Amino acid sequence: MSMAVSLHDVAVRRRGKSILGPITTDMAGTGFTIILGPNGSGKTTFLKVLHGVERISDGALEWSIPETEARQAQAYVFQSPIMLRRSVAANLAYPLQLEKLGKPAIAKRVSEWAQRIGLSDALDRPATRLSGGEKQKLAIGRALIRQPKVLFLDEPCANLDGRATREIEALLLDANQRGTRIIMSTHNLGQAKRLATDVLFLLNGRIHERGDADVFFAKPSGEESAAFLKGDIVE
Amino acid sequence: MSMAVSLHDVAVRRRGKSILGPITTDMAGTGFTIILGPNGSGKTTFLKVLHGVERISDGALEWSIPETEARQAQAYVFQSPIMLRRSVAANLAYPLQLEKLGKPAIAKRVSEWAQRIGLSDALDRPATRLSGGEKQKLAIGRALIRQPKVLFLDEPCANLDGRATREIEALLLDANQRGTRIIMSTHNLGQAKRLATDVLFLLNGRIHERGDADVFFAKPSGEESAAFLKGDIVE
Amino acid sequence: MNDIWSGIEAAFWLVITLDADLVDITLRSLQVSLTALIIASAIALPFGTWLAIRRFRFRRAVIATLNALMGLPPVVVGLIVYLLLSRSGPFGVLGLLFTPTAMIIAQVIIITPLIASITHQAMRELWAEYHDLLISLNTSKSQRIATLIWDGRRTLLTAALAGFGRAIGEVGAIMIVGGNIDNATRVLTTAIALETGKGDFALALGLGFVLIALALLVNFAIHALSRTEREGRW
Amino acid sequence: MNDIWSGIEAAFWLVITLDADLVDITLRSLQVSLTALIIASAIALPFGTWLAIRRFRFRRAVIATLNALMGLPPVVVGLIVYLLLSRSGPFGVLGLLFTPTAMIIAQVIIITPLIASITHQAMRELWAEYHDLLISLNTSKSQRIATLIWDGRRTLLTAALAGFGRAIGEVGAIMIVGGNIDNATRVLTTAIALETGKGDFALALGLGFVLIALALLVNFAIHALSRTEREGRW
Amino acid sequence: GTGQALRLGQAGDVDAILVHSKSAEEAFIADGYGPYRREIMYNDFVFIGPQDDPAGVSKSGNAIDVLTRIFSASSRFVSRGDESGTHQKELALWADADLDPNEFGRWYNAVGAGMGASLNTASGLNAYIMSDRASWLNFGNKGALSLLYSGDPVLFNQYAYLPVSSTRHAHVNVDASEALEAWMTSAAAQKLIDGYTINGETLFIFNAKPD
Ligand SMILES: Nc1ncnc2c1ncn2[C@@H]1O[C@H](COP(=O)(O)OP(=O)(O)OP(=O)(O)O)[C@@H](O)[C@H]1O
Ligand SMILES: Nc1ncnc2c1ncn2[C@@H]1O[C@H](COP(=O)(O)OP(=O)(O)OP(=O)(O)O)[C@@H](O)[C@H]1O
Ligand SMILES: [Mg+2]
Ligand SMILES: [Mg+2]
Repeated sequence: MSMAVSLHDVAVRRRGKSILGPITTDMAGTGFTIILGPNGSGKTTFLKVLHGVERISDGALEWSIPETEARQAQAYVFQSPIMLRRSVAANLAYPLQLEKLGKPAIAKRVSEWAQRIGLSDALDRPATRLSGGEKQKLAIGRALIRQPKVLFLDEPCANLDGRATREIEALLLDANQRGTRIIMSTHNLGQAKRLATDVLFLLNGRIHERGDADVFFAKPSGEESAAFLKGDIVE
Repeated sequence: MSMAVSLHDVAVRRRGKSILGPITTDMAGTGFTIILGPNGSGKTTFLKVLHGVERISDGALEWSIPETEARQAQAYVFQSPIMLRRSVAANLAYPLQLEKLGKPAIAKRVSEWAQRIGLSDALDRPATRLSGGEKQKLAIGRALIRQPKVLFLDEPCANLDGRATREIEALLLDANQRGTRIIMSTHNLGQAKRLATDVLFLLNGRIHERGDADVFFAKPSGEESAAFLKGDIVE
Repeated sequence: MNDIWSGIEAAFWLVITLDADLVDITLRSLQVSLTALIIASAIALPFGTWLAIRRFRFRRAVIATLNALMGLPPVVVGLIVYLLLSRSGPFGVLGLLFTPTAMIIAQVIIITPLIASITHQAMRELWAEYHDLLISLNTSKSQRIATLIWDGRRTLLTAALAGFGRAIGEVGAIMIVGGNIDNATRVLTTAIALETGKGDFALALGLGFVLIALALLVNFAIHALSRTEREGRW
Repeated sequence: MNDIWSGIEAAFWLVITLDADLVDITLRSLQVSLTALIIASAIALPFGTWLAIRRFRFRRAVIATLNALMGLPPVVVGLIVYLLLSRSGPFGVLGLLFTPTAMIIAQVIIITPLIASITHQAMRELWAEYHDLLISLNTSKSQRIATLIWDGRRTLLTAALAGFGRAIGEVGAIMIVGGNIDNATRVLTTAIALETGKGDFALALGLGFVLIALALLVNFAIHALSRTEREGRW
Repeated sequence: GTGQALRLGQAGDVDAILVHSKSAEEAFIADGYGPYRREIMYNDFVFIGPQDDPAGVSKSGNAIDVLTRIFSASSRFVSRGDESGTHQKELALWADADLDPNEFGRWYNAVGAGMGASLNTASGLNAYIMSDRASWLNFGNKGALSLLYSGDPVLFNQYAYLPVSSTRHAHVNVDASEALEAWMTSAAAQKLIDGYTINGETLFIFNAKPD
């Protein structure tokens, strides 16, 4: 079962200032969408709107399946990781506890995922005391542990070293291959090229360009996206 | 006047676990030192120890000038930016207010630096509502506004887009040329190569290798540093 | 000043000799206040937390009212409870007037708004931190409340202790609904009021110091217990 | 129940006719409690904040004691203040007994620990957030305290309102040090206690409802004022 | 109560006191806190109880009889229990009846409170209580209670005026205290006191001897 979402004239305004939209678009399929755009262009806001944690001021957003089901099947990795004030293990277990899984099943999944994200040694440590990169890994593990149908990631590798980045990328590609729809923002163009099946380029809160990854990276149609890819000034 | 710091058997332990050290080293001169190392290797802890915000469990740290003077002449950009619950302008003004500068002087410096970090349009916005990248830029501006003699930065460009990264790099190089000693951690090897005069490679809380940037990047002496530079597994 | 000294002396002798009456009223004080605290916390902690996570039309008005209710004059609470429980009142048949139960009811009414207000304030910060995550994980209202209370339990200590403090030191309401009946509803505070009325300030102060010592004891015990949890902030 | 209705009726008539006595004691209540609140806040806000930012040997003990002091029984506070201010006491020459000043002193003692405790709890979170930055900027102790109080002013509202609530509803202490003297130290709560003693429940309740209305008014006013600051969390 | 008033006088926090407990007053003077006591007026104590009067108090011949009937019926009784003038009077009466409240069962409630609060308790418990007439007549929460017995001369309750000694407390405002005493013993005061009625009942009888 694939989930699709369609946005119609969605806009977000805060304090009278428009920070996103109006955006009209569809996201379907099982691809790996990368959101690109300069700082403050609205990537985080766009991801949060899709996920339903950011209130929209205008327009409508609709999932192809009933809303409660849609929400249950999603997970999100926030730009600055949110740690529960508990141990690493308890953070990983939390989403499973919400689903009322049995204790042994939870323990098994937790140790499995701690392994995958490389935090097996840290299970008893308070999550709030982890290093920046460790927090990001934990947040990614906690999002993947429920095996979501749709996964949103907001610059998940910003604080990761080379090895961790590659390991996380492998995890994400693996999940994607198993059918998880991934929508992710990043400033790391190399990463974007490695992962994306399609790209969405945001500028000033609007979708400026959208297309298949190959095409976008080879020959961006807009001037601004081309400049952005070159790391140039984008106004 | 140049400031030097010497560490003698400095160690940091938390909950019985050693997370840094023992480290014995000197940092002098006016160079641009880049701290490298995998996630959890102790980069943040090391920077905080140097700056004096992390309590050391063992050993001694000494500045070449009296401590109060040394502390007054430093600034720090934290890995996850700490925003005062005030407007962007008030955040920039805060360090200057502490020094009891006159209002007009403050206003001038604030608008100047807002310009440099590209947040002129955001001066009245609450700092806590900025986007991830905007927060990082603000934190960097707030650190530079007092024109410190020593500047610590902990992955300051992790959430910045290409253009902002280059602009910040230019600001940092400029400050360094004017005599500010910079000690910065990053996971972006490209950035490290662009900026470093010397490199310090941390592993498991210890200094594993240290040397001039040219030499380090061209021919790292340790196996682990070589592997790290290739993005390989480092244990 | 002499009186204060003789008060301390009186407290000393009361405690040293383990005066039977004193033990009796002290235990009753503890029983009434701790029961009231438990009931009030069971109401106020979830309610205060709920207020922190819920946005609704009259939220600000509810919060302002709650804050105002912290100023409920104990005498008025006592009166209303008296009227409700009195023979001619709606709950008269229960025969609760002038029993410890009546005193507990009055204290619950007095301390619940206080605990709920402090809880609400403490939980707002934690909710701001957890908001996105808990919404993202599609938690139910009650799961959110439970998570916040659990992870914020250390900060909620102040709320509970403020409630306990207010309960253990309160006299106006329990005097009216309890009646300060010897061997039945006399507690430390009503005994203090009685001795004050008699002009026996030394004994009154002595009982007062016992009460303060009791409050200190309870607080230190709770702090010591919460310390056995591992150190540091989560 | 009838009594409660006649209480509401009494409150209605008292307010409608702007009864001169009522206006007088209401204003005195406000004056005493607000003055006590201002003085107590001036002590407790910096002190509670200081406790949040300072690590020292007996920190936990001080905090536990402060929390325990929230349970200071008003009657005991009243007694001690009485003994200190009494003619034969150390401050007798000041002639403060049975004046509003004496009542303010007693209330300050009662509400300062409450405000300080809540402040401490609220400021701990903010300090955890600001800690590294303020240390890094090499701020002085007083600059840290000032910054925390200013940036946390919205959360400190609850602390101040809890203190106000406790002060405005308090009767045990001010009865002893103020003496409930007509036209001099009679306030709403002591008047309520007086009417209760007379068994005039309607009037007592009426005054009680006026008091509650007053507390509501003050709270709504403060909330409205703090709302004029721009919306949202900082 | 009387005890607290005496304490205020001892400390010199008031210039004069008006109380009703002869033995305590005499001790106050013997200890030098006041130069003399002057009787001003008296009222009387009355027995209050449930309208249906289960102990049959209204049929009593004298105060002792009232207490004996309450004791025999073990009817609920509320005692001030605060060593006030009223409480001491009540204890003296029990002693006269050869009964010891310390041995009474749960029907005897020593509430340790002022007259008003005790009356509220009695009203809530529907119990017997001894009160001074003024408090009873002023009392608003009568509930099912009514006045059942009064009139025995042993129930008379003398109020006395005691100025606070100015040799002990130099700051005492003697002029004001004397002026008040003069007024309280004057014909004008007599008229006011004797003329003060509630529901047509006289509460106090002026008995100050003129200078
Ligand atoms: N609540 C708010 N009030 C006012 N402005 C807001 C609010 N939330 C976001 N903004 C502004 O909206 C713009 C878009 O923010 P958003 O976080 O979506 O950017 P982004 O693309 O994720 O940037 P970055 O790459 O820096 O993370 C920013 O300029 C931000 O300052
Ligand atoms: N207070 C603490 N208690 C326990 N462990 C801690 C504490 N602070 C840090 N650590 C641990 O010490 C190690 C070093 O942390 P540090 O933050 O210095 O790493 P880092 O090199 O900055 O990593 P990153 O690149 O992920 O930011 C980590 O494994 C971290 O979990
Ligand atoms: Mg973002
Ligand atoms: Mg780090």
